[in-house]
Amino acid sequence: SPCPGEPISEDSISPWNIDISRNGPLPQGNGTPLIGKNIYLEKCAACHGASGDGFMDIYPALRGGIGSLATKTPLRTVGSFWPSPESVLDYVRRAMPLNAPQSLNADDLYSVVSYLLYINNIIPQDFPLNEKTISSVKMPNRNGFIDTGEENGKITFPYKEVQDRLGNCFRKK
Amino acid sequence: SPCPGEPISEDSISPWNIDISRNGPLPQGNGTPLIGKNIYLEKCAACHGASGDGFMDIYPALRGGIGSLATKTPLRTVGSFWPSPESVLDYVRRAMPLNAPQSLNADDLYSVVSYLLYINNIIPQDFPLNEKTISSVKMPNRNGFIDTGEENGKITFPYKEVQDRLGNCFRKK
Amino acid sequence: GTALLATLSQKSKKSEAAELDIPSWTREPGAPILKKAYGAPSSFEKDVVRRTWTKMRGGQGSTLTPLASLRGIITPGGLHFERHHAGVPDIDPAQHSLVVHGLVSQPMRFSLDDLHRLPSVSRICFIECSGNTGTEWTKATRADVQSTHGLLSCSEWTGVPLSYILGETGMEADARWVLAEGADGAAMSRSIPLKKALDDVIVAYAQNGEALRPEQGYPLRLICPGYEGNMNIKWLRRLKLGQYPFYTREETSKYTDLMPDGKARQFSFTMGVKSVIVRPSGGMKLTSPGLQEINGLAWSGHGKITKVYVSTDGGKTWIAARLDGLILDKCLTRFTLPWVWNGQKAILQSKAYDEAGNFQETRQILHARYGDNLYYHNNGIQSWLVSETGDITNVFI
Amino acid sequence: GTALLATLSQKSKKSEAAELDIPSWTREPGAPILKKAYGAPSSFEKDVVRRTWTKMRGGQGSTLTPLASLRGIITPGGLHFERHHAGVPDIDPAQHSLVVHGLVSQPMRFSLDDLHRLPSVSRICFIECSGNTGTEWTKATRADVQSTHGLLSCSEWTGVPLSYILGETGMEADARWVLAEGADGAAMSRSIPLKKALDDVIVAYAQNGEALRPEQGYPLRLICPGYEGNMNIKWLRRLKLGQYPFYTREETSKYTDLMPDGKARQFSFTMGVKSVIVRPSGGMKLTSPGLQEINGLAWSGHGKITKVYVSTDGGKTWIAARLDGLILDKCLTRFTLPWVWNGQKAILQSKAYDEAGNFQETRQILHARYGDNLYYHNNGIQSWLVSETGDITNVFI
Ligand code: HEC
Ligand code: HEC
Ligand SMILES: [Ca+2]
Ligand SMILES: [Ca+2]
Ligand SMILES: [Ca+2]
Ligand SMILES: [Ca+2]
Ligand SMILES: [Ca+2]
Ligand SMILES: [Ca+2]
Ligand SMILES: [Co+2]
Ligand SMILES: [Co+2]
Repeated sequence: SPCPGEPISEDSISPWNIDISRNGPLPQGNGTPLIGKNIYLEKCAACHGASGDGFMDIYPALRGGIGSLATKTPLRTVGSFWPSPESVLDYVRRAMPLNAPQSLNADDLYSVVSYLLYINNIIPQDFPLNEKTISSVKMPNRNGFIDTGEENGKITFPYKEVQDRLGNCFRKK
Repeated sequence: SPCPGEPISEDSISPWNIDISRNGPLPQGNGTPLIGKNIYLEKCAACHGASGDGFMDIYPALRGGIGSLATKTPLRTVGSFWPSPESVLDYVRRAMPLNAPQSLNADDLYSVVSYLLYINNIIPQDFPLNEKTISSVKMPNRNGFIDTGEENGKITFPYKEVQDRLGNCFRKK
Repeated sequence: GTALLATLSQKSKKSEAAELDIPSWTREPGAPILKKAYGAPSSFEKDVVRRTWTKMRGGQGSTLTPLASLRGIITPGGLHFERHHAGVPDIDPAQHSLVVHGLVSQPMRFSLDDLHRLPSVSRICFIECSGNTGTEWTKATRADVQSTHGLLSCSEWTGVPLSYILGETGMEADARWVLAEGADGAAMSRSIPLKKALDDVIVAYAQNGEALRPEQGYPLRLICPGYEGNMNIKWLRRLKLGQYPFYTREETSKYTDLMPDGKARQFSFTMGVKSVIVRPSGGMKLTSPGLQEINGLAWSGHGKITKVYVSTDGGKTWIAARLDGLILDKCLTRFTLPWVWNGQKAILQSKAYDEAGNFQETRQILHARYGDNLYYHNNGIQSWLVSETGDITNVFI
Repeated sequence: GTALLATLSQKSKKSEAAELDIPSWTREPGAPILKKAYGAPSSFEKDVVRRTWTKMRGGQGSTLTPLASLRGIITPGGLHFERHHAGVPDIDPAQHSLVVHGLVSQPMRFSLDDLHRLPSVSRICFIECSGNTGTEWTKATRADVQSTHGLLSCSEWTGVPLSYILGETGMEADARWVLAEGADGAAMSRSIPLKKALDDVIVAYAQNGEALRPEQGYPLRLICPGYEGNMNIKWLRRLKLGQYPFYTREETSKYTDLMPDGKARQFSFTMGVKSVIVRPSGGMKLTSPGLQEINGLAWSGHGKITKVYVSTDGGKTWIAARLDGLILDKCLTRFTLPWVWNGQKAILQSKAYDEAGNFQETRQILHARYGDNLYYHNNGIQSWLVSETGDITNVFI
């Protein structure tokens, strides 16, 4: 092809399009802590411990630490530190379980993450976590972050340079 | 010691002080082509050939080529190209035989080099080559080199920079 | 035999009257050419290697560059520090591609060959993990500079400016952020401000002249000059343009900076101005008084280094060091200073300044300002104590 | 899979409608950290290695840098070309030293530790064997750029300026030349003008950040920026100051330039201004018309590169290329130019200019000027013929 690269449809990309965030669309699925507990015990507890307290400095604790952030021994966990449940869904979907990343289906994902929220006393054990209910989840540290503003400022596209070097392959915005 | 490096005497350096050149002192020793022939056959001929004509592109010829330099097939050898016998002594002492460099004593060195000169018809087979007679050897190509002059020009010592950085370790010239 | 660059080792004793030996390697031919079609360091340098403090957990962890043994500004590929979250994937470049989508005019996929056909740029810049020297935030914990500062390396990177790639895909007017994602088992992901992406970010396929090393993201890595190491996404497979940051784990749970009030600074990207003396440094021993070279590295994510001052008395007096060789934007800069050690106690420190007007402060001042829990982005002044015996240790000042 | 940087390989076929695969390396953890304490390239890059044309004779010969696969200006240590006359010695640095004597005030001996205590400098510069492209002097003989131009590499070198060492030993007023000698089995030796020695010559102990590689002279090498490769004496053990050149074999029988009248130019040290297109280049194949990058290297022993022109029509018309990244004194300089290949026959050439006012001429012109027998110091213009099928070959113009 005259221009390097091939057009591709968003549909084709979907197996890679795995990010989940508070500003983006959510996967369709549903789960409760009750179901999530079994998944947790089967797929997570070996590393993170039966109760989610982690293992030494090796496997992080997934519960506890709420109220510890301003102390001399802050414990940063899903419960105490993570600002939004979407980020937990995102991370667990892409990276956990460590030995088999990207192996959880959407229901299992909602289930096991709802279980993590449950053991942090954020939701009750029968809470159905899904793309609708997630907005009602209130993370304890949701207001705990201060934006440095480093990303702000004028966005400048180097028009002339790109035009010079891409020629006809330059797609005007 | 406060300054990096140790003073050393020229005497101590003598085992490393192996260079021989037309402008420097020569090793004391003596040899003739007749003696040199045996050394050559024992230590050199296996690579450079019994008659000194070398072997393919692998081992260089040590004789021949006189008069060939301005032709389409120049043959550069000790006979046709090397400008001075001191350079041959220098090179053979430091680098030959390839499998045992720096193994020849001074007499053997004078002998084997005289043999190379002999097979190029530069000296007769009973010529005693030594630090006295060497000046009478006339290499065919002794006037064959044109100095580019690249090395000429003012020699500037970066006095201030060296003084700044060596401090008391700077030895004024 | 001791490694040439491994330590300030004991000087070998010389009897000055004796004649020099002619060693075996001068009396016989050495190894043939092409013994190694791809070469390796001398066996006498076997101690100059990456090391780790990570407790064993497979691919999750980091290794440290042996800074005390390195010279100049280039880190050889084999010694570049590592930080992986799911190990080092062994990617077949023919099976790999980069997808660019989201708020673009035309989503596109680029093979390696496609990227090689696009215009390339090369630049030298450092990568520092924002956890580098985190262990030294509140006290001196580790003995040597590999352990304190070794999450730092510098390479020549070559690839395609991200702005050219976005020139091919086009962009929507509301795009503000770029999600960058790896093809490793952690699918490591970070949000990059579009402002930065269009400024100097590169989709790199080469490092120090050759293809990226597997540990550095072979076959593709995002290079975000001056930003914390983690944002230079390795094994890059996907770039997605969006209006908002993506709030990935590595910019919420991790790489945010906890302040005394329990709030955490988020999107702290740029690595601050910093420097460290690497020779002499912790764990070395000076064996005789006299002329030495004090030699170190300075760098800033904000631009070029303008000055480095060195103190040998724990910060009472400062002397301007010489900046050696290249002084480049967001790049390691080497500084040197001749020093005559008088055999007395000394405390060696360095303090760097950058062109954006930043300078390095003592750990003490930073610690007082940010509290106990910051950990990331520690750019405090490092102090090495030289004792009267010449032994050098890490001290907290 | 094909090597990432080895060739302009066939684009992998993509079915654009199908969904992307999730490869195995995304679904499982990769190799643990510190699997290699000293890293190595990906196994997919196994073809990016040094190669040789030397007929087998042990340590005497040369290997060639795979220029077509390299980017930027740094040559990784493992790929630096080799030229040895008695193989690669395996030197114990604790047993090695540098002796400086002759017309000095005080002969001295320096251990490696001594040299590390002296003030250091780092600089990036190329080393080119003056026999590089010698085979191409009168006709096009070799198929690819590794074989034609591969006796060329570029590294960051660190060490002590020779002027500082001579500052310690002092010099006699009549000193004009320095003999530099190696500790290898060839005791390789060359005469360096004292003018050069005091200008920018370095006694180097490090290369690209780490200790010199054995093939590059571990533990010490003389670096004479811009001079023919052979003068950068490896395994350096001795420097002797004298009033006259020493007329060693490598400046009489070899590395002198034979002219048509049978006279030979002697002491031709400086490598002329030169350039070569490395991508696309001989042996590669363009697989589709469209946007390409023309990418090459330019260098001069006389100083900085000022301009590089590129022709795609065998020298009829010339376009200024972009000089990429750093433009340094006596250093490789990368040039790039976007090019739309229209699927027709093309002849690619590059022509470099330096700050001393030199420029590169066609091989034909040089050949007419210097005759058949010169061989060394060939800095003619290289031509690559692109056929209508996209195959690229070496042609003599
Ligand atoms: C084989 C070991 C292992 C298994 C099994 C495992 N994890 Fe993990 N997990 C880890 C390690 C190690 C980390 C830290 C990774 C890092 O820092 O890059 C981690 C990190 C996490 C974190 C992030 C913690 C934080 O605060 O940043 C979450 C959440 C998590 N795991 C959830 C899970 C869930 C849910 C499962 C099962 C579905 C699971 N893990 C299975 C080892 C494991
Ligand atoms: C094991 C093989 C071998 C042996 C034995 C050997 N040589 Fe050589 N010789 C070579 C090779 C190979 C070269 C080329 C070396 C190079 O180019 O660096 C050479 C080069 C020379 C040259 C330089 C030729 C030129 O014109 O530049 C001379 C002179 C020479 N040898 C003399 C001798 C003498 C005298 C001996 C014996 C005392 C000897 N050689 C033994 C392999 C050998
Ligand atoms: Ca295309
Ligand atoms: Ca913001
Ligand atoms: Ca001393
Ligand atoms: Ca002269
Ligand atoms: Ca941060
Ligand atoms: Ca020459
Ligand atoms: Co990091
Ligand atoms: Co050479």
